[in-house]
Amino acid sequence: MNTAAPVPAPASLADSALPAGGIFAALRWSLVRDLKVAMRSRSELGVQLLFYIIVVSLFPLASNPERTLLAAIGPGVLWVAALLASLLSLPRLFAGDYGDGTLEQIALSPHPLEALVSGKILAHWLTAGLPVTLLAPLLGIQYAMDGESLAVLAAALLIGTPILSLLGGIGAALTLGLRGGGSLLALLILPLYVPVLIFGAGAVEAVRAGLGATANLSLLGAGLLVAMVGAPFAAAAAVRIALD
Amino acid sequence: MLEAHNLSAERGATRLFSDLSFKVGTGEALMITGANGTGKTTLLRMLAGLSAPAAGEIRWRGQIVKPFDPRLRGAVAFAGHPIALKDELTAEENLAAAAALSGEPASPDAVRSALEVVSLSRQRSLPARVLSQGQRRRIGLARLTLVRRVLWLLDEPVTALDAAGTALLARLVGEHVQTGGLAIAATHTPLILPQVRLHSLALA
Amino acid sequence: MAASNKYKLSSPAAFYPVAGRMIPWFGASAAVLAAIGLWIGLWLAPTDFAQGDAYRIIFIHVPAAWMSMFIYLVMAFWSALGLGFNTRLSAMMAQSLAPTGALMTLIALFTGSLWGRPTWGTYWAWDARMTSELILLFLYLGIIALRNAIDDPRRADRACAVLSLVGAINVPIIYFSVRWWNTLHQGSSVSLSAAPRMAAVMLAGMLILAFAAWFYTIAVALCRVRVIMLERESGSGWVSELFALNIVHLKKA
Amino acid sequence: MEFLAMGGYGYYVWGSYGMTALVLALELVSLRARRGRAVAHLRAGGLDHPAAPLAEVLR
Repeated sequence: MNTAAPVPAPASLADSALPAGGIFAALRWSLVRDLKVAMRSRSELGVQLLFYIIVVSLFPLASNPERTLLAAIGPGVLWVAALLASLLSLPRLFAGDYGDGTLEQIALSPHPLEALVSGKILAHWLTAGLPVTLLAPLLGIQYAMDGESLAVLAAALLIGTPILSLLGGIGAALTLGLRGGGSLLALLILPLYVPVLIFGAGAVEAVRAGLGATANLSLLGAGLLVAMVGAPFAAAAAVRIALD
Repeated sequence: MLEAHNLSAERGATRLFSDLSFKVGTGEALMITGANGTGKTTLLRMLAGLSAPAAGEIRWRGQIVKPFDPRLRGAVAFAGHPIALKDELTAEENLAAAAALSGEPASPDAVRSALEVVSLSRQRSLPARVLSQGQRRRIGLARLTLVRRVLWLLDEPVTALDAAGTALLARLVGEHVQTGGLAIAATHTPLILPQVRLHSLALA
Repeated sequence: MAASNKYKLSSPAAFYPVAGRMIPWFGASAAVLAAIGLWIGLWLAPTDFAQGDAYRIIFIHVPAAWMSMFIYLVMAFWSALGLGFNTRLSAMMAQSLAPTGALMTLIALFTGSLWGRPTWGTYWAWDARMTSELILLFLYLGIIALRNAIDDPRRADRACAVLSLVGAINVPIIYFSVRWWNTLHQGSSVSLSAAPRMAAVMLAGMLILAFAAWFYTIAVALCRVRVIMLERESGSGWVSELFALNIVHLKKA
Repeated sequence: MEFLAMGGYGYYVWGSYGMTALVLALELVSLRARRGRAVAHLRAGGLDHPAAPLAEVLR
């Protein structure tokens, strides 16, 4: 029928050695794979970005679009909408893999699960957080925000949205396969988003009040570093718990 | 050498099985049979290190292994239910990803020859979404030949396979076991494995 | 293996009777301390010249606020123990504390707003501490919701443990960021901490009531952990043995 | 009765203490009810699903 099957010499890896390339190979694997999968369903990304635009455009309709009022609520609206957009796209992080059985293979890989999860979270940020960060200043113009606050808004979002993906990753893993996953995820994660919201929106407020946003941005930066170190471990633990 | 000592498992408050002990040495295969809901899949997932037993312990090469133990992760190839394929990726991309995930990236022609073994080379660049259950099961087999692992854990490997597929499965498992591998399968229809020391375990 | 650790306190079977014996002691001391505390708060403490008698609400509000934070940390402690050593009992202790912690937060919130009405003229003034209490309530409700969403007790224990540990790390960050946000916008004029200067008798009243609340929490948590054991260990021998005895006893009476 | 008036703030003070007592009482009552359900469930043989045949349960 076909040539004799190549008889695989059953060599197993040295018992607990990390495979070649260590954590960066693992991070790159899940990053590239998740981006490829995301690109194959690009329309879904577009819809989630549209969600952000629509939510932001709703608020002026709900209040009188008088410029000074809009400028005052602008940062808050753009930030809360960024939180909701991140929340909306979190199920994509693990639920697909959980459903089709690939999450088991990822958890059973000799590569460290923490690095594989970090790659997935980075892919989520690139497809959800980054587009929102690039879009927010454009929408800020709708809110009569001046150039300087738009710049600070973009900077705060650039530092803040990765934290949203990192914390969100923990919540997404905890609620894998549960009933009412979406709203449960919101209840679990939004309280943890509060500090990011406060310092993120606060940065723009501080600039408008002339205080300068360095304090807020540096606190956000510190938050990002802590989240980058801690969140992958919590998310990996949550994945293992979900697979039990 | 994989040993299980008085394993027991629970689902909710009901006990699935208890005090289960068996040994599988290199060059041996174990067929686990039993009606639905007797815990075949639960047992396989425990051996793979995905879930912890309610009681008892599992030893791999003489050492006790806990869930997600690195030693076990380096040695196990787990073919569970459903087959781990991303619908968006093509058959070739799925296999290449699986090989890289296993820590030993495979060259494109190694992937192609693996697909050839399971006679799916024509479907090489089709997204997994459009493949039939039988074809997806064959990609699972191709992954077993590509990702070299000592311990094969197969959950209902025969489902959706046609006669040729089942014969191919039996041949691959036979060759794997004869060249010093181990294989444990949970299955309803027993696999005919010539010249292989076969144990069987029925879960009541 | 099961018989030997039956008498080790960490096994539910051994802990069930021990908890049963401790409950009346904690319940009684909670009642006594509460009586003393209330007597101080409502009778002994002098009327405050600025807020009149409205300030007496702090004798309930402040201990409840302390307890809501303290119970969360104790819950995180038991969760860490349960996650680290895989002991079912510590996970059950964490599970038994969550509802009482949420209730303490609720008490802190509505006593705070009832106290805010006469002092600032509104039931809710986005005061730093009250806002943080509100977020703490969401954290509690998140854990309780996650607990109810997962059927398998083992996964529920471990998932809630991870969530309460992540939450415990975030609680100080939330309190700091809310305080920062509050001072940035309202300054410290509108803040609950502008309570009247702390006469010794008031501090004593609050401390006594805080301990009363703590003993109450222990008593309720022990009661609840026993019920959780009955719910979860119904399969194991010691529960049916426990109730088989009761049934026989009932028949004889 | 001056004690009850609480210097005119009676509504707020007694409101707070009353609500607290109510909430704690509710917690104790619900705990007792939960224990009752658990014990009844055990007495009924401790099966997860009711022992009665499904038809009877669905009626």
